[in-house]
Parts: sequence; C-alpha cells; structure tokens
Amino acid sequence: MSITLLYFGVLKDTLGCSTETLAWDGGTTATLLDVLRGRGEEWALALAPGKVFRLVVNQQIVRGDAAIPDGAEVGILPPVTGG
Amino acid sequence: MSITLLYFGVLKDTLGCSTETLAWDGGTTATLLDVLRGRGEEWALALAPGKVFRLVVNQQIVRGDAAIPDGAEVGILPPVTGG
Amino acid sequence: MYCDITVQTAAFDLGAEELALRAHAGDAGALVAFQGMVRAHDEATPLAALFLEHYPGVTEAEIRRIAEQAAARWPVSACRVIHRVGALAPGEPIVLVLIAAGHRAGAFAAAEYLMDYLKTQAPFWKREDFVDGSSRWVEAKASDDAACGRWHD
Amino acid sequence: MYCDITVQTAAFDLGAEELALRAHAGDAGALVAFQGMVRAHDEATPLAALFLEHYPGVTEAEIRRIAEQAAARWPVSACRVIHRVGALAPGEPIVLVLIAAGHRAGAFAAAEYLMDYLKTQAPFWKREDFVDGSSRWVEAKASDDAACGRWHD
Repeated sequence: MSITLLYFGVLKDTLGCSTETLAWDGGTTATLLDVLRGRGEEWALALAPGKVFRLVVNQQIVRGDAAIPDGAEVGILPPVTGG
Repeated sequence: MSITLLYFGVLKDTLGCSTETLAWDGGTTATLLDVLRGRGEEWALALAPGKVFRLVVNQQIVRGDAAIPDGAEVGILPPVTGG
Repeated sequence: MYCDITVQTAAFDLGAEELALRAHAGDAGALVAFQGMVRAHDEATPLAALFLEHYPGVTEAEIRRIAEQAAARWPVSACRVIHRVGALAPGEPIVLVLIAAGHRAGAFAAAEYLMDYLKTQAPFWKREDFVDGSSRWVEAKASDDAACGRWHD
Repeated sequence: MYCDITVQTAAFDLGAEELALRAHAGDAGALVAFQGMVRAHDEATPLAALFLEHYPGVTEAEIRRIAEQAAARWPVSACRVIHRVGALAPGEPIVLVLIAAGHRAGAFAAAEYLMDYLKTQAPFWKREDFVDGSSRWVEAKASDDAACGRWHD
C-alpha cells in the first residue's frame, strides 16, 4: 500500500524533493506529518505546525486531521504567493 | 455685436433650437438668462434657476455670474447623462 | 502621467488600446479596463438605439481634468479614455476607461473614480430611441450622483 | 453565471477574451478587466524572470469556487480567469480577470474581490530569478492578506 506525495514551491528546494511514493499502512494527515517530520531537522522545521499552509488529499483541501486512503495523492502546500 | 448660443440635449427639443446668433450689447450670464427667459413660458420654464445645469463661455465652464464678451460662444447645458 | 482622451463616433478596440497604453505605462504591474455597453432592456420598451451628444472641446477638457484628479489621488502611470457619441445600437460598447498603475488597488480605484465622474459630471447627453418609435432624453440619475458623491467626503 | 477558468503557460489576448466573454454576457452593461504584468523593479536587483507553479486541478477548482462566491455576492453575468505559470519575463501579462455584469459597481467589486482572493488564497507559488543569477521563492505578503481580509468582515 502506498501514497503519492507532491511538494510545491519553496518546499521542493528546502526538502530536495518534488514527488515521492511513500509506503503507507493507513492513517491520517497527522500520521503523515509525524512520519515526514521524523526524517530530520530540515523536514521538522519546514513542516512545523506553524509553517505548513495546507494539505490536499485527492485534490480536496483538508482542514484539521483527515484520513488518507491507500493510493491517495497528497499535496503539501506552502503559503501561496500567486496572482 | 453678437454672441453664438449652443443648446445641448433635451434643451434642443424643448426650445426648438440648437444654435443661434444673438445680438449682444454686453453683459453677463445673468443678463443673457434674463433675455432668454423673457422669450415666453417654455423658455422661462426650461431655463428656470433650478433647472439650468451649467453655462459655458468660450469653452470655460462658469460658476455664478460671469461676463460674456462680444463674439463669445455660450453653451447652455442641461444636466448631463453621459457614460 | 500619460493621458489620452478621445470622443468619437467610431467603434474602438479594447485589445488594441490595451497594447498601445502598455507602451506608455513603464513598469506598471496593473491594468484595469472598464467598458460600458448599451443595454437593451433597462426600460419596459426595448431600446432601438441610444443617441449621445457631447460638447466638442469642453467634454474632452473636462475628462482630462477628471483624469488628472485621479492621477493626483492614486499613482497612475497611464490613462486612456474613449467615449463614443452618435447613434449606438444595444450591445455596442459606448465608453472605455483604461488605467495602468504600479499596483492593483490604485488602478481599480482610479478607474472607478473616473467612471463615477464620467457618469455624473462629463458633458454628455443621452437620448433613448425605442423600438416603438418613441424617444426621450435621459434624465440625470440620482444613483449616479450618489456614486460620485462618495469621493467628495 | 458563465465561468471559464484556465491556468496555462501560453500568453493570452485581452481583446480576444473580451469579445469571447461578451458573447456569453447577455444584456450586460459593464465589463471590467484586470490584467497583471510582471514588474521588473520591485526589488533592488532587477528581475530576469518570474517563475510560477500551480497545483493542476486544485488551483482551477479553487479559482472557480472563488468566482462563484463573487457571483453570489454581486450580479455577475460572465467571468473569465486566465492565470499563467512557468517562466515569465518582466512586462509580460501574468493574470487576467474579466467580469461582465449588469452595472459597473458589481463588475468592479467582483473583479477586485477575485483579484484579492487570487493573490492570497489560490495555490500559486512564485520564484524570482534575478539578473545577477540569484533566485528565491516569494514569501506571502502581509498586505495581500490584509486586502483579502476586508471582504471577510
């Protein structure tokens, strides 16, 4: 079982990653953030609670803790700067 | 000595006149309005103090009483409805 | 500020005017265009045509004065106003205001200011010619006076 | 309300978009266009290019949601949004918002609302590539958050 992670904007550079496939035993967005923050200081800093703008699960913006089903696409979005 | 009068918008229809040359012995915009109002009830009504929007003397909008020199072009403007 | 004002019977081309204005707009980051069209169904009887007249020379000078007021109030780089006169069919564009400015807030504010002012102060007169053959000169609208009034507080 | 949202790398043509939108706008009397251009001199070092990315699918859906909010708030007949992504040189148009509405007040308000929202909420990310070879991702601006905030009162 796996999920696909997409990183955007400055996160691509900070984390040195734009897309990855992650083994997934089930869980929520909180589970995922714990996994990612556990990868080291840069990940913990970049994805600190005050810094993450939004998570998007299967193209739906989620607020609070949300389930991530097997095979999901999860977008990790820094603060937007568009227009 | 004479001046040219230009009427705009609804005044053309009300007064049945778009341009005229008027003999002019000198005077001000108040003098002119007295002359025109003296032409009859329709003129007096159309150019009543509360109705006239603006007078323009030689392409300059005038406020209050203003001199009208010989040869002047005087525009008589009803309330504007442009845009 | 670059400022170009025209009153004409001919149609205009928003796209061409936008390109021309940007050539005068320097490093402007924002461009706002307002285009007004003749509405067919403001009254119970549909409109056949709108007939507009202006005071040549005076009208252009008044619009320029208004545009300079807007530029004194907001940082505007360039401004273009085209107002049509003569007989205009429903759906036809009648007025175009284009504002180029550094940032969007000033561009929006200046365009709206200019439109409010054009509708209430610029020397234009409209006659409505209806499909039933009747016609009448439009009277000044209280709502337009109110829209303009909020800038004079 | 007719509503067409596109995110694309290609340039767009304001004039062509205006004509296309009017075909869907019925008896609209007002059309407001906002076009944003890349500014070269916002920072001390001049900009070589602005690079934008978005979240395909999500970004378009978010913009549509915002446009529908605007149409619920003001009487909007038709709406067109084009946002460019990829590398854009200074002076190049980057965003176009077109609103057709019955009257000018609603058209201006909806266009400004949409722009404020696009700048603060839509999923776009900008990187500035400077002429000296340096580059950095733009941080969210407090002023844009403030501009958006006034709609939430």
